[in-house]
Amino acid sequence: MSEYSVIGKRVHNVDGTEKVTGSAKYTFDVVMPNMLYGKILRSPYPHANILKIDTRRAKRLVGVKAVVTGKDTLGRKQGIWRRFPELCDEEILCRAKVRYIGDAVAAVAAIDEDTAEEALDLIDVEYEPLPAVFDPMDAIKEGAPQIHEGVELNININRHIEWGDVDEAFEKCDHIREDKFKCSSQAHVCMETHDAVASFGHNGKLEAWTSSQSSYYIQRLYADMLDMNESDIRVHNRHTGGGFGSKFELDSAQFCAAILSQKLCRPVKIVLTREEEFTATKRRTPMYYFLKLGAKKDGTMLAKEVRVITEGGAYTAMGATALYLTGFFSSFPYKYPNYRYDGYRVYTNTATTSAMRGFGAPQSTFVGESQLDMMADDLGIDPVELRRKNGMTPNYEVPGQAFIQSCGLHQCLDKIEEHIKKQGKLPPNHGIGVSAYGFMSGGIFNWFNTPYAFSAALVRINIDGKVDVYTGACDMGQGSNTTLSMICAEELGVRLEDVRIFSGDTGICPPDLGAWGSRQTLMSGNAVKRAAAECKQQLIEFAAAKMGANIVYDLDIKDRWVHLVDRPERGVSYFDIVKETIRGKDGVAIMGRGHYTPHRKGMISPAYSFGVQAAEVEVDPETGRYKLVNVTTAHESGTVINPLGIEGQLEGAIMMAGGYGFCEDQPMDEGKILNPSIADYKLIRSLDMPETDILEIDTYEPEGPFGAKEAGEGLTNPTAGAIGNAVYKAVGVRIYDLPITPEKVLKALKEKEKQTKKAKK
Amino acid sequence: MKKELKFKVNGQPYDIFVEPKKLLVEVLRDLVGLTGTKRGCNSSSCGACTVMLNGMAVKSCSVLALQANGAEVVTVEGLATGNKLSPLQKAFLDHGAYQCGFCTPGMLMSSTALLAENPKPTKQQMKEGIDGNICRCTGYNSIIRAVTAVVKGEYKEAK
Amino acid sequence: MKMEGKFTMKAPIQKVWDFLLAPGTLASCIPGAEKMEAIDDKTWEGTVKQKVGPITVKLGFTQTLTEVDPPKHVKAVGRGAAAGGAGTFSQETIVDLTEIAGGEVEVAYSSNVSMVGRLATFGERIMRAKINKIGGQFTQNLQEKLKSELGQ
Amino acid sequence: MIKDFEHFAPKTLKEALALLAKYGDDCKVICGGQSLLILMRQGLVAPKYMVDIKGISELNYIKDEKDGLKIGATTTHRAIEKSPVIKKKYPVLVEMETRLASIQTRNWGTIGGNICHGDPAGDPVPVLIALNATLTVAGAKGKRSMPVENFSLDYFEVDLKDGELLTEIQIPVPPPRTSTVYTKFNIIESDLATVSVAASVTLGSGDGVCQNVRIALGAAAPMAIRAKKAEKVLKGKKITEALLSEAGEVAATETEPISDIAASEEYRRELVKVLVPRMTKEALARAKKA
Repeated sequence: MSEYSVIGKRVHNVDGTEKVTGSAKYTFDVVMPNMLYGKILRSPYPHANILKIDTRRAKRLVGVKAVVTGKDTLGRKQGIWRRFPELCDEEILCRAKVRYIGDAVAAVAAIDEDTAEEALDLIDVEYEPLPAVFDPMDAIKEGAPQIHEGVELNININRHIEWGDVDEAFEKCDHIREDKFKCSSQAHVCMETHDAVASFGHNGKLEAWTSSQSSYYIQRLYADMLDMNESDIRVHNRHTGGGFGSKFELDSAQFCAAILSQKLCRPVKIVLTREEEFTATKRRTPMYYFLKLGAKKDGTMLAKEVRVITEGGAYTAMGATALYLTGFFSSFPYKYPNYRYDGYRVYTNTATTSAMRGFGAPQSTFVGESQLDMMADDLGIDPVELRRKNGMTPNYEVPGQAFIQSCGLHQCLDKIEEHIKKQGKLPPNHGIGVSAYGFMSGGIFNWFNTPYAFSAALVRINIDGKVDVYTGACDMGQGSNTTLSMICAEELGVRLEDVRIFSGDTGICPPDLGAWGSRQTLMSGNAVKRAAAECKQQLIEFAAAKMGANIVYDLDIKDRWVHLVDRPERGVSYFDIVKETIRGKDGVAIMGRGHYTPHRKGMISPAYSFGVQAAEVEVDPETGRYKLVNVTTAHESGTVINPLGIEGQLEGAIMMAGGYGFCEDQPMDEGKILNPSIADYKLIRSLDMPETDILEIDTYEPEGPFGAKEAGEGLTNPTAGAIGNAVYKAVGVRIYDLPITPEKVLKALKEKEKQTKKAKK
Repeated sequence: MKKELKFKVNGQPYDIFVEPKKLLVEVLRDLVGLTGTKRGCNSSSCGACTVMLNGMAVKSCSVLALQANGAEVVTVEGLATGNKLSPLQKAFLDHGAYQCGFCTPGMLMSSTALLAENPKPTKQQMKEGIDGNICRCTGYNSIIRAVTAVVKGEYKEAK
Repeated sequence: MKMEGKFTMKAPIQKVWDFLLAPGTLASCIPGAEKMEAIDDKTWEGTVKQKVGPITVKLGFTQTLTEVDPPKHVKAVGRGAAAGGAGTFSQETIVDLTEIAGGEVEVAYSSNVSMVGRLATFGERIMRAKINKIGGQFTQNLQEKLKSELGQ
Repeated sequence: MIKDFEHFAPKTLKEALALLAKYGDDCKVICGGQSLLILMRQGLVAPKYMVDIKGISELNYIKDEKDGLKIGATTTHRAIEKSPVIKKKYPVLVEMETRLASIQTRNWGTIGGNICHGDPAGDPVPVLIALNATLTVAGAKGKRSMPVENFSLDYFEVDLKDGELLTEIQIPVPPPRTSTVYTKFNIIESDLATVSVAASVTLGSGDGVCQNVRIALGAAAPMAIRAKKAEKVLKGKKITEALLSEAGEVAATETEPISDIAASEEYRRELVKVLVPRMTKEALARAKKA
């Protein structure tokens, strides 16, 4: 580690001081001269035709400046799967039909929020309610209401993945298990709700500030929906109050603000209420899982067959990706020689399901790791041992799919085994459950159909030696601005405080696909590293000439010192070299460009990270209530750029993924989410948070910048499975549907008691 | 009908007229112009709007602005002195006790109020102290570590 | 929200039926019903006032008999909106009469109430509890009215 | 969105009562507002007039008197939680308060406001029932008092007539060898109760016989209730495991729980069956030590 002077140091985020002093400005805080406030009217029906919208009364309200409906739009449909026009199915402002409770039908701009809200009550919408369907298992049946015209059986998309000969392999198995599971929904609950300030000038150009994970996507989708040139749209990404997968699609706040602003040539700000955030933004995909797993007596897994039906909600969104990834990650992190996946995403009259941290993998990991423990039980093999026997290893090829270079799964298993042994005999009703996982470092897919490189960066060195990084990457709190600044500083041989970063402003930054799929450390990191390297090369060329060094010597820069690698004492000040290089280049600031697009890395991702988690629970067998006692994670993410950042990602993931296993859910009644507030949507708070321990494993990923890979989403995958397995270890009951509530545990305990009594008789 | 509201924010006296329906958070953000205080929910649940009112942590979205008449309010902007951060602010930085930062002003106000009331809280009391605040990023433990460091006196000279 | 139940009473089926179909019988069983006006022989209009703790809800509503199959089956559909745009609700009540041995009639009812809008979204916990209760009262009223009317 | 209203901030009870008499149904009383403001923000409650009693200092007190504890209605939860005399003599109130919502809410919210909100899942009422507390309300016509268990009438409805205000909570001095305990069951520690149980046990002298017992349940019916039949099972008897378990079973029959997003009706009954014996046993153990 000591070879690095910046990387591997515990540093606070580059924007930390602003955040702890309250001076960080979020879109939520943006106020502009002449600005209006917008509100959105939403459908109270899960499925209905819009017969008539009368906005006259609303327009007459004093203070209302504009009311728009679908008729004021170009009537285009948008979607993030742009390569497939049939999957671009969301109008945002509905013109003829609403498909879920929360679909937008009109928007108002007024002098303040209260007036805008009052105006919503004055818009008369005549609906013709249509039969609706809420469960994908019903929606897929013959005769179910059709949600999108021409989409048979409401099947939005299906995916198939297969390798080996699954049927033949099952015949050779000594033991086969078939199990059914159900994974629930989950809300992102970003602390800053979706919001946007859109400002059209009289020149017809749009400037927008929005809380987003991908300024480039928002810019491009705006261009699609408004029929504009990308370059006439500038999207700013200020501080972003969390994203977790919810903020890289064009949302109703962004779109409605733009439509209103276009009409008025005044800035319009829309901030979604918390209720809208719960009911009218995207959410995690609920899934029905049907698993078949076959093994030899010795624990060798021969075949796995997976069928999944997902609740798609009203539109495609990123749900198609979740469908694909849940299928791929169902094989993780094991070497199944034979594997088959069939997934169906089904439209329903519910809020759209899409990307959320982990992207289908928390679901597949919960069901897969639960079933694996059941298999271990059946075969009488220790669960850790079973995982070890089948776990992925470095340089493993997932047949026809992916190539895994670095992989520290086995070291993680060893560490977790050690951790469990150290706990010794547990008190009664305690149990430790294990769950292994892997995840990608950015996706290779390009369904967005971008002609640009996946990541790009510009680095500029100014006369004083200070460095500016320009990147389209977006920091939503995960700390990418810090990680990228560190990568730049390390590559250039300067200190972190020498680097200033400009990110997510499409007006000045080269396009980058943004912060999703755990892509920024590896992909944006590589782009920044290359851009910095290009700058460094210019400095070194100049320094070599100036120093008159023998041609056999290599030059490098470390901690602002340009020197001979083999004789580090021989060198010159970085600052001096910068000044002279700029003078020597006719006064042009030193600039470097870098980009990254994965090539020849399979179909999924250029790199994967791995880990194993052990969760300890204490169950009250009389009530089913259990307490999360401790969650210990052994994980590897290649070279650690900022240890403080990784700890934060890990502990934060446990809060979110623990919540997915423990308490978070979105129960519905006829398409209506019953808990659209933080009072009713249960989130883990500080008193509920388990103790967390981290066991760091060293690996090096050749594809990553300085050997780094993802450490963001993968950590969300294991916890629900580990909790389920822990509850089983503690009291011997298995819960097949998330979340694992005390009520379900108690019910299962009573059922078990009944069965035991029966067996005794 | 607007009514007079006289109060102090971060030591600065204000004398303004507000509509009775205005919540303290709205007055602080929109009329006083201090946007450090955030709003994250509509149900007094998230704690992002926490400020100190006469030394007590309260959720400023659940207090009528007029109820703060005559009171002293401290917001996150009032924690640092000039460019000198408070011990908790420093500890939050060093322990990575924030990520997206949206809950951070509320977290800081809750922990500041906690330590003002009880300079030596137990771990359980620290957890109780921030239990009214939701953080979706950090998982809370780093916040507890930051508060612990301050309690242990690691930031004493910063005072 | 669905409520179901049945009870039996000793009375000729036609008599039970006639009463059930008498103008306003079903509507007036709604707890808190204040004003009831018959528009025609199948439609009533009225207002309902309900207080749930600090929340006072005033609903204007219309109830229509949509299926009438004498003397066995009747379906009434109600629609309403709360004053102040707080929400709308719809309600569907089905009553089935069956003659059983001994001159008794079994009255089976099911009622489904759904709400949309602000009331439904926000006051979930409060409204749900209350609606359950209103549903219970509705069926109780129906039973009591029938029994008292038919002298039982 | 909150609709605007006229705001009055009376300084005395008398002024407040006069305002209430004047504006009747069109006005609402606000104190800490921790529950009311949520409903107002949601547009469910929109009073024309608001009588803000937060500043009435004559109702803000904790008095330890000969005949018991007196708490003024505008006393904050936090004041109760931090009161040394309550901690010493009525520790169950402190235990209850520390589990009530968050510190921020307790700092501004008041005991009177909580009781008047009439939430069946509220924390104070079951404990006050177990402590045999009395409430006093004042109106234009004078004052009246009632046992706390008679105050709640239905979901979020309490026995306050137009123009009346809750003024005081009185808790009698518990008999010797009495202990009162409280627990609430929920998934998230600081959340509202899925079910809560308060139990108070008074032991007879020396013989270990349960001389008196009061059991109160929260979130198990439209309002906090007393499980009187379950009390009967235990009263005057030497407590055994079998009796405790019977009391739990009986208590479950006294409930009228609903199914909602937090739990089903059946589960709530199961919880009552488990928690009633558990808390009674706990109270018993503490009473023995007292």
